[in-house]
Amino acid sequence: MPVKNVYEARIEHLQILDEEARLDEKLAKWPDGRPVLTDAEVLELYQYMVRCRAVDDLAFKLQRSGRMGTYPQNRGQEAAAVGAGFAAKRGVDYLVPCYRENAALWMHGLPMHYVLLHWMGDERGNQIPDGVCQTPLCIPIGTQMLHATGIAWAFKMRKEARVAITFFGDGATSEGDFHEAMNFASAFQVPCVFFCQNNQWAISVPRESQTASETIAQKAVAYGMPTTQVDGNDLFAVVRASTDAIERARAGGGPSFIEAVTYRLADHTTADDARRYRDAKEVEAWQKRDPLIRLRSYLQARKLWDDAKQAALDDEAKAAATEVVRTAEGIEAPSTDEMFDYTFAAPLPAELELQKRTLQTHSLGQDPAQAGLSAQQA
Amino acid sequence: MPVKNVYEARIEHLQILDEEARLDEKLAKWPDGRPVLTDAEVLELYQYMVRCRAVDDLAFKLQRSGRMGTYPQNRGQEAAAVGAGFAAKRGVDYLVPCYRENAALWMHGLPMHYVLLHWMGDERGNQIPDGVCQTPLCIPIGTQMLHATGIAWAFKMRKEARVAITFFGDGATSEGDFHEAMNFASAFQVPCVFFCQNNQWAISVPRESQTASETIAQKAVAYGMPTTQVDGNDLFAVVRASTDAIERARAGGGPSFIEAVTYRLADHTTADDARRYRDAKEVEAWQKRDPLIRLRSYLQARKLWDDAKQAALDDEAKAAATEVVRTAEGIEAPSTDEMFDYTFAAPLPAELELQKRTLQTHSLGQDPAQAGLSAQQA
Amino acid sequence: MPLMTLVQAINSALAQEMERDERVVILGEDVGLNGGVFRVTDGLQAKFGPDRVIDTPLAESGIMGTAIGLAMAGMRPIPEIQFEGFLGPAYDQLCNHAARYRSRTRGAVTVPMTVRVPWGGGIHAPELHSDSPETIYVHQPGLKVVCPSTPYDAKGLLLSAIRDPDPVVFFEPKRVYRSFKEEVPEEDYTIPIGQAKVLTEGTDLTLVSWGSMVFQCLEALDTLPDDMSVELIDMRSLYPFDTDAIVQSVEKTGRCVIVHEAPKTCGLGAELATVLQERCFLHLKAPVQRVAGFDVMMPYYKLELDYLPNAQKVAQAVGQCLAY
Amino acid sequence: MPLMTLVQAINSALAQEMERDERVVILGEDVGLNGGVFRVTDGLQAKFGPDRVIDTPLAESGIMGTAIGLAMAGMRPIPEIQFEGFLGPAYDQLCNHAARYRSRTRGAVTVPMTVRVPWGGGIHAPELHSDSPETIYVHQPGLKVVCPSTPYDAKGLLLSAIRDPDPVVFFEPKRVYRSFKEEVPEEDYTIPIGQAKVLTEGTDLTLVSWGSMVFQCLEALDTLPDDMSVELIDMRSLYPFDTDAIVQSVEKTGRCVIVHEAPKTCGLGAELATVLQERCFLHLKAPVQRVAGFDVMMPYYKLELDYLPNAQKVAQAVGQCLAY
Ligand SMILES: Cc1ncc(C[n+]2csc(CCOP(=O)(O)OP(=O)(O)O)c2C)c(N)n1
Ligand SMILES: Cc1ncc(C[n+]2csc(CCOP(=O)(O)OP(=O)(O)O)c2C)c(N)n1
Ligand SMILES: [Mg+2]
Ligand SMILES: [Mg+2]
Repeated sequence: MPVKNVYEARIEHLQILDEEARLDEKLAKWPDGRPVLTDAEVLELYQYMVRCRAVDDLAFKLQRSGRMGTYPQNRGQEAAAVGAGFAAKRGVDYLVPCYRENAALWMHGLPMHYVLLHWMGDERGNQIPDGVCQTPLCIPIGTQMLHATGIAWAFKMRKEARVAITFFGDGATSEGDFHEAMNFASAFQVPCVFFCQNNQWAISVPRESQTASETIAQKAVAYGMPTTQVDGNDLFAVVRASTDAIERARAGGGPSFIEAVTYRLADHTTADDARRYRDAKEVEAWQKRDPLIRLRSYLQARKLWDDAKQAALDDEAKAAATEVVRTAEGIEAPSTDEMFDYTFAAPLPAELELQKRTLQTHSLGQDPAQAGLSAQQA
Repeated sequence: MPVKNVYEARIEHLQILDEEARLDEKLAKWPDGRPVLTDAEVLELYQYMVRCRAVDDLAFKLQRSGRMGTYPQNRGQEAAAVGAGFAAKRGVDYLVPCYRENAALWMHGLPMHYVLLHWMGDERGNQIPDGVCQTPLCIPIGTQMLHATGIAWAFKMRKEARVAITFFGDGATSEGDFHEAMNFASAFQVPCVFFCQNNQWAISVPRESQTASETIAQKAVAYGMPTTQVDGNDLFAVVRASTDAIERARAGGGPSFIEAVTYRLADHTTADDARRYRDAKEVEAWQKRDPLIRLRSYLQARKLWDDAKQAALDDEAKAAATEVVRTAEGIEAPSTDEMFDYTFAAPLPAELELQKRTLQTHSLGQDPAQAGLSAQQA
Repeated sequence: MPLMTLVQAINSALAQEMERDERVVILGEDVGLNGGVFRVTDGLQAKFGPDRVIDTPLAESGIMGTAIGLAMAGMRPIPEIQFEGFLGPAYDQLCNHAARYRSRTRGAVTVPMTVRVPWGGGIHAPELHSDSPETIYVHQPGLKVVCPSTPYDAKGLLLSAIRDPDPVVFFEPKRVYRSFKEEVPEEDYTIPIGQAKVLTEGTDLTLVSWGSMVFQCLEALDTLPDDMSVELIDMRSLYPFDTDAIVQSVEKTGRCVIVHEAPKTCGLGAELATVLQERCFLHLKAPVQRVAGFDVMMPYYKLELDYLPNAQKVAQAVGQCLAY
Repeated sequence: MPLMTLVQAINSALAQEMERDERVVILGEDVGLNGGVFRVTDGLQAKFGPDRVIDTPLAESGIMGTAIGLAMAGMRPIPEIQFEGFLGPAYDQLCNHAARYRSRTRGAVTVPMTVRVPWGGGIHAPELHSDSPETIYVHQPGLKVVCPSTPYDAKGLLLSAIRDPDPVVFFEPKRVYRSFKEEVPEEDYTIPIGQAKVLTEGTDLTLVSWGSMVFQCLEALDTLPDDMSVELIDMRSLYPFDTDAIVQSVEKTGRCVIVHEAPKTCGLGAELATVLQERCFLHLKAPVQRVAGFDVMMPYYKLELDYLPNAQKVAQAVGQCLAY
């Protein structure tokens, strides 16, 4: 047969809790009948999302009042972050984030004020505590997936039943490093999950202009990697797909790709004004699909939630957020020494030690003895 | 429907002249009944391939006798190069090669000795003559496809009915730049054809280790780009697929991808010894699929060719190859000036002019006046 | 003459050249409808259309590499890299391809393009948004590198860069994008690449800088005693740089302090200092001094002002160099 | 003690350290069955298996970036980049990530890895196979850079590099990979990063170099009149470099010539010259001189010997510097 098919691919889209908050009962259960999420879990995750949003809102205000630098809001993407975070095992699996999945980082043990500290221009916000398995926020787009691949590879080499999960946006899939990370991960079958938050925009560039592919999910076809598209504002779908991918990886089944279709409800960052480039109507339509609203409707319909509970939660969340900010702002300013001390492990090279001690780069301003000038010259 | 298909892809493999040199009569004709290749064309291309192989063989010997540096043989891949070169319009379409498609470059007007000159360590081998539409051989792997995309983009901007076709190996598809070139080409629908010579090896790394995808062709799925796999040792299949892709691009249909499945019959380069890493049996099997043998069988079966003609052609090809070598070797050594003169368009920056004139970088060795030293200092 | 900020001057040069030369196209991330994250290309897409002011996918090597192709095929592309830190992914295309095509094809294939890059620290930006990587591009044969510090120079140098037959890296000191306005002619004018500018004349010491550090130097001058006569030179072009200008000045003053943001070790300051000791050896009354960034990662913004040279450090170095 | 070439010494260090430390893995293009295109990793895959000596896909950023991940997760990866020219695509991962992780996480995340890179010209290789890009990595805070010129130094420095808690770029002067053998101990020994080596002592002039240029310097010494007493220093480590060694020498000799392959402008020679004029100003009897590559693209091989500094040029510079 001179024309024959040598390959076929099909991309599925998974939705369990639809826009009207109706649950697909069948998909909400694993094949063995266990629920993908128990009521208690849904309740817990919902409250978590609300608390995260409260910090997000407050962070925005902090920036506006000049108490923090640029900040990228997570608003609208909480179900994706929380769902993936829930699917990964805290203290075991490794999170390799971008900057729009605060909720997952916090769930996995990063003190909440760390993220604020980062955006306050303080590296100590990246000083991941011992036992917290994650890398710091990554500002250069698309670069961290290679690190995730390497981390997962180390797990495989050491035969540890651990998985790395890395987060990135739709825009990040255009970078060459994304391609190389996907290819390495698949070629070496490492336990890595690639979780794309397709929030439809990369600053001002819409998803359709970013790439001509019909879906982001199909990019994994290039690497022969299992891939799926999920409704990223549907907590159930995210948890199910992420759990599938993570547990397959843990069991030695190699990497997977997940495209979570979601939306960035806020500006790109506080330095951005999205009204310049996107339609109010589009934003409005997505407001209605806000994952918090959807989950609340679901819980209320199931009588697990009511307005009074919500009011109490909102108050509590606001208070907690204020406390997070207080903690971040209460940390004393970093000392200049920090700038030097972490350039290399101690001891520092002599020249750097001299720069640190004298806070000078010009040799006349440096300690004469150290600068190699004899007394007579100094 | 909570699980729905959002995308489907299918990769076809095209073969017209099979391993036994049997022609698929139907596919050997375009839908309108015209032949993909007339007998005269097949004869011409066959002779061309033989002549190219003669130069290739001689180049190998040149290296072995110390008259040339490292050289990458094209042996076994002539049908792919000649077929794609034939499909592109000389003087109109732009070739953006790697280093294993000499035949295509020569067909499009590059004097044959240029390629030898290049491998003799002489930049003048890259000094593409006016009117020859191609870029020079590209040694850094995977980098030239972006240039092809840019060239094609310029054609589109200026509304010229021209196409860029870029060649690269299976290994090159692993580089990030490949990904970015494919994505840009598709996002902007530029008239560019990506022609991958999958010769099964990237130096010592076999195709299966290079990437976990079942085919190379499916990599184009990531960009929503039309893609096909062809038997790269089948001149008819290569011409048909390339013509399709090039003419679609010319008509405004955007970029395409072609995976030509072929085999590197020789070592990677003259600096390589493939016996270290690949099985003699594998090579033997592919020897039988040598595109020159297949085409000759076809022509002989059709009584268009015989042993006498072959003997005459071999003699002629050898003589011509010797002439090409003579031309390359007859070119006088480059002058040191060349090193400087093409760093920038004239006039050179003063410091560079000084380096050129004095052939020195140390200021004491440079012309004192120019070096800014007063007479008394010099 | 209208008053313009650096941003406005660059925008005006771009608009003017696009008007004049239809081969000029702008491409980069968010340069279109959004006008660039610093609004440098504001309004240009509305004026010239999305085929000439092009929002690209998020891929710097892609931007640089396709710009090379465009240039090879006769266009005059102006790729924008959103922040200097993101030149990293484009390093290979810029240094190993754009810079070399003319030489490796002995003039047959050339790459006339201008790479615009917001550059330098001091704006409270996140990581990799405040670096000063000029040295590595100056070190790369085949590239020209400019870094104007004022609106007037920016327009004149940008027009030269776009019309240059070779690739030019155009660094824009973002810290002074909007910090002041000055008179900038509406009409077309160019400033030749390779010429420094003497900002203040002096006889005792030569102060050399570029980019936003020029303003730290100016501030330092204000704090110096009146009897110190300092000549301040803004390099403006980093490759080729104006050897004559600094040599002439140092032959006169015998002392020199060089100020730059980039880490000290192997910064461009080292090259300038070396050239000065090579060419003005017998004139030098003190070692050429550098006031530069420390040899550490550009810190996040809480410490960025501790990292960056400032007027006080410059003044101190000047004082010590004069006292040597 | 066995006699070894540079290639053998590196191979022996790799084998020894893989034996000693199971966290060590090698990854790169063709490093496995093929033993690397220079056979530096020959036999290692046979010995340690394909899970520790790993052939990767053809992607340098991928090699560097996954090596970073491996290092972060507790391994001690040794990525090989096949030729220094192909560091280009890995530039971003190396300089913007590997070099910065310790600092940006205040020590929480570190990247102990050794990037092995065949380096330099003189072997008649194709384009982008003969560059000398050390300066840009020396300029990058957070990286250590070494470039041994002899088998003995190579083994000792490589073992130091692998055990270093931070990323080290290990440049291997391929021109002398096999040019001679010397005695190299079988046992484990290290040479501290940051120490230069005095090859010949002298009192009239200090000659400073690294990599294969050291041998051009040695050759030059042979041609000099007997009454010229030259001290030759092999830097070995390029960052941190041994300031004390060169300062002490130049305080004694008062004259210095620095020799390197990389283009002159903004090469490491400029940094060393600047440090010398800063620190030995009153001792200098002549300007510090550089004999370096020209500020042009490393030419294809017909002209590479015209590009590269050689013994004759070095001798001439030494003579002129002494006559100053
Ligand atoms: C390598 C690099 N290039 C450019 C930027 C500037 N930049 C910051 S965020 C962004 C868009 C990111 O889009 P996406 O990946 O979709 O993530 P999102 O912000 O939408 O979550 C850009 C271009 C960057 N940070 N890094
Ligand atoms: C960027 C880069 N990395 C590494 C190399 C070294 N190298 C030269 S050819 C080659 C293999 C290329 O394989 P492929 O793309 O399949 O082309 P082929 O040689 O098989 O035609 C490698 C690794 C290079 N030239 N460029
Ligand atoms: Mg996005
Ligand atoms: Mg191949």
